[in-house]
Formats: sequence, C-alpha cells, structure tokens
Amino acid sequence: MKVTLEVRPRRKPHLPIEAEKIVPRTFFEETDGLSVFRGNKELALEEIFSVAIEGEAASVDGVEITILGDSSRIKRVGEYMDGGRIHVMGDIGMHCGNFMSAGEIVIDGNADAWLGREMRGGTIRCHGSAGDFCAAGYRGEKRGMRGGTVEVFGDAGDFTAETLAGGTVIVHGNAGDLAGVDMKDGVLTIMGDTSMACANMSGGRAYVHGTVYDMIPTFRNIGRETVGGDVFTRFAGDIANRGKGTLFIRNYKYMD
Amino acid sequence: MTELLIRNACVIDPINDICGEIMDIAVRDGKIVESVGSGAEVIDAGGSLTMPGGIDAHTHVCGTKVNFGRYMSPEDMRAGRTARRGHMHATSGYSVPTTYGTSYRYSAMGYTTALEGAMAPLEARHTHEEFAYTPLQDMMANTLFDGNWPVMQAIHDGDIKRVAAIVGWTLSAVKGFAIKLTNPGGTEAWGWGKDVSSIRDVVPHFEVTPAEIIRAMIEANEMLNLPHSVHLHCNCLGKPGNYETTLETFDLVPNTNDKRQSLYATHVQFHAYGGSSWRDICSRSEEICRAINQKPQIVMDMGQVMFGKTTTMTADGPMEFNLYRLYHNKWSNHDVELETGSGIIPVYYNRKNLVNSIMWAIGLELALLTDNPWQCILATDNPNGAPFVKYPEIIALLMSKRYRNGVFQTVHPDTEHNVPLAALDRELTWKEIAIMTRAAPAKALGIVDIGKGHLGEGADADIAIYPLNINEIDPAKAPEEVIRAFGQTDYTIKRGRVVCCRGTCMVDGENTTIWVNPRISENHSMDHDPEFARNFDKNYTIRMRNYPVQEEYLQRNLCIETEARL
Amino acid sequence: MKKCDVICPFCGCLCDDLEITVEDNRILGVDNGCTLANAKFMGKERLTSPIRRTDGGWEDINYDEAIRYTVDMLLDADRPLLYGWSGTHGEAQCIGVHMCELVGGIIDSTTSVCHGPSILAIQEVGHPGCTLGQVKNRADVVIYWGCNPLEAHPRHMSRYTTYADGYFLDNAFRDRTVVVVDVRETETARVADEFVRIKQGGDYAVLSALRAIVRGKGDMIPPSVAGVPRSQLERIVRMCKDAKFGAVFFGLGLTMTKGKYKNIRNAIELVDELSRHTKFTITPMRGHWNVYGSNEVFTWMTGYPYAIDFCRGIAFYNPGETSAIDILARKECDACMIIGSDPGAHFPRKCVEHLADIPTVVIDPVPTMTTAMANVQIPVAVSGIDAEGTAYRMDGVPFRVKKVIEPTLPSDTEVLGDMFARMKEAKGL
Amino acid sequence: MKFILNTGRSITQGRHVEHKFHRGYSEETSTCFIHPLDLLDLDMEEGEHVEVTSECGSVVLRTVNCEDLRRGMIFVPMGPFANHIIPSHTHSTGMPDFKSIPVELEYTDAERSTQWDLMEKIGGQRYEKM
Repeated sequence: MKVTLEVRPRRKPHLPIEAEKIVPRTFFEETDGLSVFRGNKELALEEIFSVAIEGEAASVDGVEITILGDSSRIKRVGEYMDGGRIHVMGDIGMHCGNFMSAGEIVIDGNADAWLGREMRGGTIRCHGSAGDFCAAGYRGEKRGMRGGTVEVFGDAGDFTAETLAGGTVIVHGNAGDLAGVDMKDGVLTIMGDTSMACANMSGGRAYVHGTVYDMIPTFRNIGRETVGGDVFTRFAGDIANRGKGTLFIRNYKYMD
Repeated sequence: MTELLIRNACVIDPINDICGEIMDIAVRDGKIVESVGSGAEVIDAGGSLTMPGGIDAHTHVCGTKVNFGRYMSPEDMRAGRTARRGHMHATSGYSVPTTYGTSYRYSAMGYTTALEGAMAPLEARHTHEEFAYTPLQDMMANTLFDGNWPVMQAIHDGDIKRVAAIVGWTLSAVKGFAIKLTNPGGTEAWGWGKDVSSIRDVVPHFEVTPAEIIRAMIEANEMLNLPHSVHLHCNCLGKPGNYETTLETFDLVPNTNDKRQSLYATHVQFHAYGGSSWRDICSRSEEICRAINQKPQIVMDMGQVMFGKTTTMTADGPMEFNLYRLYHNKWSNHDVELETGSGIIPVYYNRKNLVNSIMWAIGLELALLTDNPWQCILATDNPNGAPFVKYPEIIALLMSKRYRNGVFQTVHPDTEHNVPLAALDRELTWKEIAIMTRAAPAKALGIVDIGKGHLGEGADADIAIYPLNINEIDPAKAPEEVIRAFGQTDYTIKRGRVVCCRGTCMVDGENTTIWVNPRISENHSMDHDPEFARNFDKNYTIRMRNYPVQEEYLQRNLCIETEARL
Repeated sequence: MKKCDVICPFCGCLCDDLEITVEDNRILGVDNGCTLANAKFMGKERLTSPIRRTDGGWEDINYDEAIRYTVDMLLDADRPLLYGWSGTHGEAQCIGVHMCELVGGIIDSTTSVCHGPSILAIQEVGHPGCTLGQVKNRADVVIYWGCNPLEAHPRHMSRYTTYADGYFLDNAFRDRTVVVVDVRETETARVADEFVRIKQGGDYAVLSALRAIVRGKGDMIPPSVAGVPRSQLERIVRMCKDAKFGAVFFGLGLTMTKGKYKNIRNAIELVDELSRHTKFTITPMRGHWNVYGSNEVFTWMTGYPYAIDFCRGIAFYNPGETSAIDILARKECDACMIIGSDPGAHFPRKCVEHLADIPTVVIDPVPTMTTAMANVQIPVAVSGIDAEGTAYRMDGVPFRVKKVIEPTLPSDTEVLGDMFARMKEAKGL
Repeated sequence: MKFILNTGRSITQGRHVEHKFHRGYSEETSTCFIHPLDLLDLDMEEGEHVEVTSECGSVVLRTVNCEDLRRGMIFVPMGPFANHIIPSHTHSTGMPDFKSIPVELEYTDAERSTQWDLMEKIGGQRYEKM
C-alpha cells in the first residue's frame, strides 16, 4: 500500500499539527475517518493533507507513507511505529518516531527536536540535520532511547542521545552541547565535533571522530587506542558519577 | 429539603451490627433518617452490597510532600491522564495523581473520607489548599510533631501540660486533626544528617528520647481529649530487625481511653522485619500480632505493599535517604524548620525481589493474624506501599486463600522460608472487610460520633453501593469478581448526593474539612505566653502572627471542639 | 496607622515582617523592607481603567468590554497561550488552570525563564532541600552559586543566612562561612569569605570536578578547571565536608548558561554526594514573587509544574516545546493572555514580535513593556497591597498575603472568575 | 571587538520593575557595564555609546566602567534593551541564553532609543498617558 500525503497550505502556517495517526499501522487498519489536530481543533486528515492511497498491504510492513510539501510543523509522525516505512521528502516537525519499535523512517530534509525520542527499535535516517534531543529521552525518565538506529547525515542539536540506554546513534556532522549526556548504554558515534561530550555518563560507548570542546574534566585518560584504523584517546568515566562508560576521542580541549 | 431513598440494599454496617440485611436507607438533607416522603429520589440497589462510604485512615494525598512527588515525576504523570469531561476536570498521574485524579479515583471506589497522613504545621496552608481541590472526600490532616522544638523542650522539662498546651495551640492554629509522630526524634536528628536507631537514643541537643516523646504525646493527647489517638510512624522504618523497636514501642502504650485505642501504629508492615541485614530479613508479623492481640489499646494499619511502580514519601527524611542509597534513583528531601522532615523517592516493588516479596507477605499476615479486625485497618500508606487503587486486589487477597496462593507462586521462591503466610488459611469475611475499610477507621479516628463510618440514623449519608451480590458470590472462589466490584461502585453517595456513578463523577463536589479545636484556658494558651512568642519569632522564618491557617482556607468545615484538662 | 507583619509581594523571599504606614487608604511608608519592597509598595502609576489599543493610540473601555474581548479571544483561538502568573496569588492561578483546561490552551509561568531548568533537573534527580529556617538555624557553610542576592533578593542574607541569628550558632556571622561562585565579582562576592571566579559556561565542569574530589578522585582533575585552580576546589570540598550543615543557593547564573538544566542536575548530584558525608541542602533562588506558587498550583491541578499544553484535552508537558519562549519564538500560538508578568521587557525580541502579531490581553495593574503589545489591558488590584491570597516562598512555605489598603479595582481572582464564568456559559456548562 | 554579553538583575532595574516607563528604568537597562581596560581597547571613554550587535540585531547602549567583570564580558541589566539582541533559541529547554551571547561592540555616536521606541520598532504602541 502506498500512501501519499501532501501538505496543503494553511492559513496559520506556524501552528503545529499533531499527527500521531500518520503511522503505517493506522493506514493498514483503517484509512477512513482519520484526523489530526491543529491546537485544540480536530480536523480531518484531508483538511491538512491531500491524501492518495494506492493498493493494499498484506501486513503493516507493506505500508509505505510518503509525505510531501512543507511538513516542518507536522509533529509526532511515526509515533509508536511498529513496521512499514515513512518517507518524508522535506523537513519534519518535532517528535518524529517517538517510541518507534520497528520499521523505517527516512527524512530527506531536516528533523526538528526529539527525533526518535524513547525509540525501542527500527531505523531512522535523517539526510539533513536533526534538532535538539535527537534520540533522547523524556523529562524525568531515567532511560531514553533503548534500541534501534538513528543516523543523521547532517548535524545534530544539543543533548543528542541524552540518557541513551541502548541502540545506535550516528551523527555524520557535528553534534551540539552535551551529546551523550547521562548516557547509560548503547553506542553513540559523532563524526564531527561536539562539546562536553558524555557528561555524567554511566555506561555505553561513544566515539567522537572530531574534537570535543569543553571536555569534561572527570574522565580518566586510559591511553591511545586504534579503532578502525583511526587513533583515539580512550577515556573512562564519568568518574564524577562512578561511571563505567567508555569514550573514544580523536581530539579534545579542556576549558582550563 | 432533598430526599433520597435507597431500596433493596444489602447492607453491611458493622457499627450498627447489621450484616447482610436487605433494607431501605432513607436520606434527608445529607443525613440518614428513619424515613422519607414519597417524593424522594429512589435508587434501587437491587440487592447489591451497600456499605458506609470508605474511609482511608492513612493516606498521603495532599500537601507539600505529595505535591513534590508530583512535581518531580513527569514520568508518573503521563502514566495516567484523562481529559476534562462533564463535571470531571483533567487528571494526570498514577502513583501520585493530581488532586482531582485522587478524588475521582477514591470516589469511584466508594471512598468518601480520608485522613492525610502527614502535614507539617508550617506548610499546613498548602495541605488545606489541596483539600479544596479534592472535592469528593471529607478530609482531615494528621499534624506532625515528631521534631517540634517547643514540644521537645517541654518534654525535657517534664512539663506535660505545656506539651498539651503547645499541641493544642498548634492543632487549632493549623486546623489539624490529630497528632502525628513520624520517626519521633529522628527527623530532628536528620537536621544534622543523623537519625535515631532505637527508642532509647537521645535526640541531639534536645536531650529527649523517642520513647519519652511518644509517652508524653500519648498523655498530652488524652489531656486534650482529642477524638483520635496519637498516630505513630514508629522509629526505624524499613530496617531489618526493626520489629523489636516496634514491640518496645507498643510496650510504652497505656490503656487510657475506653472509646478508642491509645495509639494508632501506622503502616506496621514496614516495622515488622526480623533479621539483621537485607540478606536475612524475615517476617516478624507473628510477634507483632501477638502483641496487638494482647493490647486492645493499639490499632494498626497494614501498610500493604503491592508489586509495581510507586512513589515513596514520608516525613521520615533519614529513611528516604537510606532508600536513596539503596536504589540510586532520584531523591528529594525537605526538612521543615523546628518541626519535621520529609523525603521522596520513586520505587519499583518487584515480585522477583526477595525483600519486596517478604514485604508483600508481611502486610497480609498482619491482617490475617490480628484476631480482631477492628485493630487492623486496610491501607497501603498510599502511595508508599502501593497506590490506593490497589485496595480491591488487597481485599481479594485477604478474602481468598486460593488467590493468595496463586500470587504466592509468582513471588521470589525463597519467600516461603522467611514468612508464615503460606500456612495461614484464614479468609476474611465481608463483614471483616467492611470493618477494616470503614467502621474501624471511623472508630479509630474518633469520627463515629460526627456521623462517619456507619449508616445509623443521624449519620452522614456517605454510602457506597458495589455491583456485587454477596449471597451469590463466593469471594474465596471468585476473587476477580471482588476486585471488579470494589474497583468501581454503582453509586457513591456523599452527603446524600450521588457523586459518582460507575466511575463517572456527577458533581463538582464540595468536601468538608474536619479539624479539632481543643479549648485551652487562657493561662495555658500559647497566645498569652511571651516566651513561646519570643522564641517563635526568633527561631522560625515566619512571624507567629502569619503562622495560623486563616479561615479562608476552610470552605465547608467541621470543627470538633474539645475541652482540654490541663 | 501602622500595619505589622505585612508580607512583601516582590521577590521569592516573601519577607513577612514589613510595617506599612497607611493613612486615608494611601501607603505613606514602608519599614523593614528592602529598596525593592519600598518601590513596590510606594508605586503610584497604576492604570485606573481597562484600555484598548486603537489606530495609533489607546482608549479607555469598561471592564465588561475588556472581559468580553478576552473571553472571545480565548474561545476563538486554536492554540491560546496563558502566560505569566508569578505576580498573582494562588487562587487566581487555580482559575487560570481551569480556564486553560476549558479552552484547550497552554499555560506557562515565568518559571520557564527563571528556574524552569532547575525543575527539569529535579525531575531527573530529585531535590534535597529544606525550609529557610533550617539554614538560618543550622548552616555553617553557605554557598551562593550564580546568584547575587544583595541585588536580586536584598534581605536573603540578613534574614536567612550570613547576617541572620542561628539557634545552633553562637555568633552566626562569625561562625558561618560564605562562598560565592560567579563569573562576576558582584556585591555578594565581595562580602563572601571565599570567592570562586569561574569562566562563563564553566559551571558544569567545575561541579563535576567537585563531585570527583568529594569521591576521593581528585587526582585526575586537571590543575585548572574553567579558570578555577584545583587547589581552590580541594579547599572548598574540605570546607563542605567539615561543615555540620551546608546550604547551596543557586540562581540564574546556573540555569541560563551553557549546560542549562544539566548544570543544576550536576549541582544536585554534588549535594547528594556531600549528603553521604554531612548534612547538605540546595535551594533555587526563586526570583519573581509567587513563581513557586504557580508551580505548586499547576502541579496539584495538572500534574506538571509549568509549560502545560491542554490543547488535546489531556495535560502534555514538554518544556522546550510547550514553554512560552519557544511557542512565541516559533509563532506556535494564535492568541495570548498575560497576567502578572512582563514578557515585553523580559523575553527576547523575536518572542515579543509575535505578541504584536496576535491578539494579546494583558492583566496588570501598571503599564509595562508588554502593554505596548496588547490589544487590551485590564488593570487589577495588586496582590499583597490591595488584594489578598496565597503565595509560596522560594522554599515552598505558603503564606497568606494581606491587603494593606482597600481596593478600588477588582482583583485577579475577580476578573478571572468573571472570565471563567462566561466561558463556561459559552460552552454550555 | 568581540565580547560575551551577560544579563541579569540589578537593584536599580529591580526598583523600576513596576515603573517601566520611567527614565530611570530606561537609563539602567540601556547601560553596558564593561571592564575599563576593555573600554580602553575600544578607544572609548566611560559614558560614550556603543552599538552592541549579536546574531539577531543591534542596540545602542551607554558604557559604564565596571571592574567586577572579567575582561571580554559585558553586563547589561535585564530589560528590553538587552532582549532586543538576545536570540530566542532555547536549546529546546525553554530557557534562552540570557547570560552568554557572543556580541560585537563598536563605538557609535548614535543616541540610545527609549524603551517605547524599541517596542514601536517591533509593532508595539507606546502608552504615555501618565
């Protein structure tokens, strides 16, 4: 089944649209009567999108949703996704792929904050940049993303992979402040630079191929180590937190 | 004048010695009366179990500490959210729901009255503000005196009259209901990061022991003629081997009041541990119940633990710090100057964990080993042992050996070597459950005379009608029916109005705050005691004049006036 | 006539020992108050009637029109923001929550631009705190981190710390050690026993270093951390561990800088660590009068302390998304009611610009910077001067603030109560 | 020259919080506290005006010497002037960077705006009845 959703122009284009219904399972089960919310107003899906559905699907994995147009303020697309595929041709709003457990989301443009929040499984690929709290957790919750893969080909914002507790996060560009802060498990890879990496980490592994600025002073330098042909400095920490994490860094700079 | 007639109710009303009679209940203007006119609104109970509204004799639902539990737990909030609907406001939360959430859920379970377990006098206004937003239950507040400086000074001076005068002044100032002692002496020691480890330890600087505090407060309580007894959270909560402290504490208690107990020991499950460490912890429920069975002057509540997620919160600051060191989860603490402390941490009681399994068993054992159900009240120390929404499951565990055994199969396998539960065959009766959930709480709290906990003429028309026919259901065999029925009434009636019908609350509601005002002669009153006032303004960071809870915080209220004998 | 034990309606200290001289329903003098209290009580420039913006000017309108405008505005909006609340009393905040729930809007208080990050941190690790009297009577080490009480909370040090008498201290001033950590050498820093000058944005690193030293892992710390020599850090840790009762107060220097709420989390975890050695507590220096009350009220009524989105009926909370700055900067609301705060003065320009673009109502006794952005402003009595109600001190202690003069204008409670009644009527409730 | 802008409360700003249309408020909140040596480097004297420019705008302020500051940092009491150039980005925490904004300082002979001018510039309407 191919579902094509093209965002229509809106009178108040900045007001976010909450569209947690846009997930393959919804279309697999029932394509009529779907609604989204603009603030406190419930609207038919068709009011916000022009909708085209072709074919049938034998399972949720047979559903592919394509989103066209300016979807930068469409929130919660792919929330609780448990199979199938979503392809966002442009940018996508906050909370794309919250709690996702299976399937694939591909974003050609940028993703707003909380991409893949508390993700359990599946794959998200963002070809542009991701906002803050990419692959992170929720307020007050000890554990954030627990499984699956988030790959960002551009940059990622601050607090990337915050409270990461499983799965794989790869940022090909730079990550903002405090990437991997409070991470507990899982693997975080940043090909570019970041700052204050992995502060307070208690477990898991992180690789920074660029430079870590404002390096946290409470990581113990274990020595040089070659990983995949590149020479890294290996750190253990965060000692401030009895941490048992491992941090591999190509270059780093303390705020002395 | 509004009138209501409930027909064909199968009534259990232990205080009036009614057990399973099919009868009509007449209500006029919120009170139970002999009969009503033909114009009365009629509810046909169709033979369903009908009891006085439930009374929670120890629960944490309103005030600074509870609200901090909410404040620090957005993850708990999202675990239970409902939107505004009809008369019901939006609610959030599971173990520490919003005030509306608490009120609606209690009401759906037929509870119409609750005692907030711990109110710091300095922050009493906060508790009363939240009472106003807990609209479907009448509320009262245990008032904390465990680390009260002027009280400890008066005890040290051996001046029990002064103790009583200070307590009386404070209760009336903060619109409190009863004396609560939480780890007496320990909360003051916690002001220095320390604790007391027995009832004979000396509180730093104040030179009094917990035992002296407890004894003096029991005496003062009777001098003030308070409806409720001293309400005690014993020292050493949650520590292996603490049953000895509990038994020693029980031995301090004289039998001084013929209407009710002289001591209410709360959440005794947490105080009934044998062993010397977490590795050899075991149940000492038998010793505890043996003492209870011999001492009619003591009433306790279970403090039942149920498996799952919850939030622990207590004025017992040092105990919460110990829990924090155990769990490494988030920890909040809030010491209250000159008065008490408090702490909060979220916990998960895991049935695969031996200690948690033992705790679960002990609570049930206390209820099953106490001969007289009037001496053991059903409560979880909400939300410490479990959120109150677990009460129906607890009732089923107590009524069905089979159900108990079934759950026992799922807990840590070593549990049976450490607890006597498996050997207990007792299955509680409908009447015993009615006693443990409404009649005994009313009697223990001393609110039978103001019309709580029974359905006699003149009583408040607080009534719960459960969708259950006790003549058709065998609770031993159909625990799921018991859980379903106690989980949601057909009708919860409060002050003669249907406030909740099959889980939907029907009115905005307006509760009553019940408080006490002991009349103390002028020559004993703290209002005319220059030394008290001088020290107050010197040591507190609030002026004495700004301290009392103003009338504005009491909307509907019922003041129990007592004559103090000083 | 002198009114005694009056509670100050300015900052989060809620000093309750003010003496106000009143004659003919006018305030003539303020005793015991700080300069901020004086300015507040003696202020005379109040609006006397609701005003409405016209083409190029303002006109007076009556309360009925102003309230009707607000009600219609909120009912029509898809995503209204109800912001402010710190300058008003709890009873009005309660009505605000009910209004927000009914119209399906977002309610946020000035928390989001003061100690919002502290709350986010507390939600991760909790908060070991106490009432201010504990500090006053016991604390022998007091640390002010990223705050400047002498200017922002002028009587904090004299009522609760440095200069206050303490029951357990013979000579409180001499026996207390005061440490100030800041990027600036403020007035407060100058009266401290020890000043730790930190590089901008270096708080997190310094806190981590302190935690490691407390844990006996100081050997690995570089010789200088964010401008602070390791020897000074070690000295401070010794001081803390030797304390009988230590109290940390922190301000916006920690919440507004790089690291944001993770700074606070780190500070709290430092206090947790110190609690294993001695008694330690930490308290945010709440600035705007009843801001803590707004958190308390919102929490018991909605489950969350600030930034609550009711658009979908249930309460949703996600600061950074549902907080006022973000909503305004991203233009994600289409109407705004502001009460008891002045975002026009205190929000970044981009946020204020959006207020000019959407219908905005301000409920405030005096003209403020936000007035310029309003379509309608409704003047009200001032809580603590001519209106009474509940306010919470920075440590969570609730007070009932009194009237010292009789009001000539309705209170926030009355205005909001009227609005709410009309909204219910419009919704057929 | 590049600086870090720090904003916050000052007692004078606090005194005027309820009197924002007063000249005193405008004076205080349009003050740029700066280390005297930094001022020297700018080749300026105390009291002269600077144009402070951030990524999102610029504003004219009056300089005042202040040795409390480290070199390279300026302090502006919180208010509409500082906020005119503070970016609204909150790192998705709800809190903008009120205390660490990279700015560029340059001497200017331009006058300072009033607080109402600033508001009008962004679509507001002055209220000057009092």
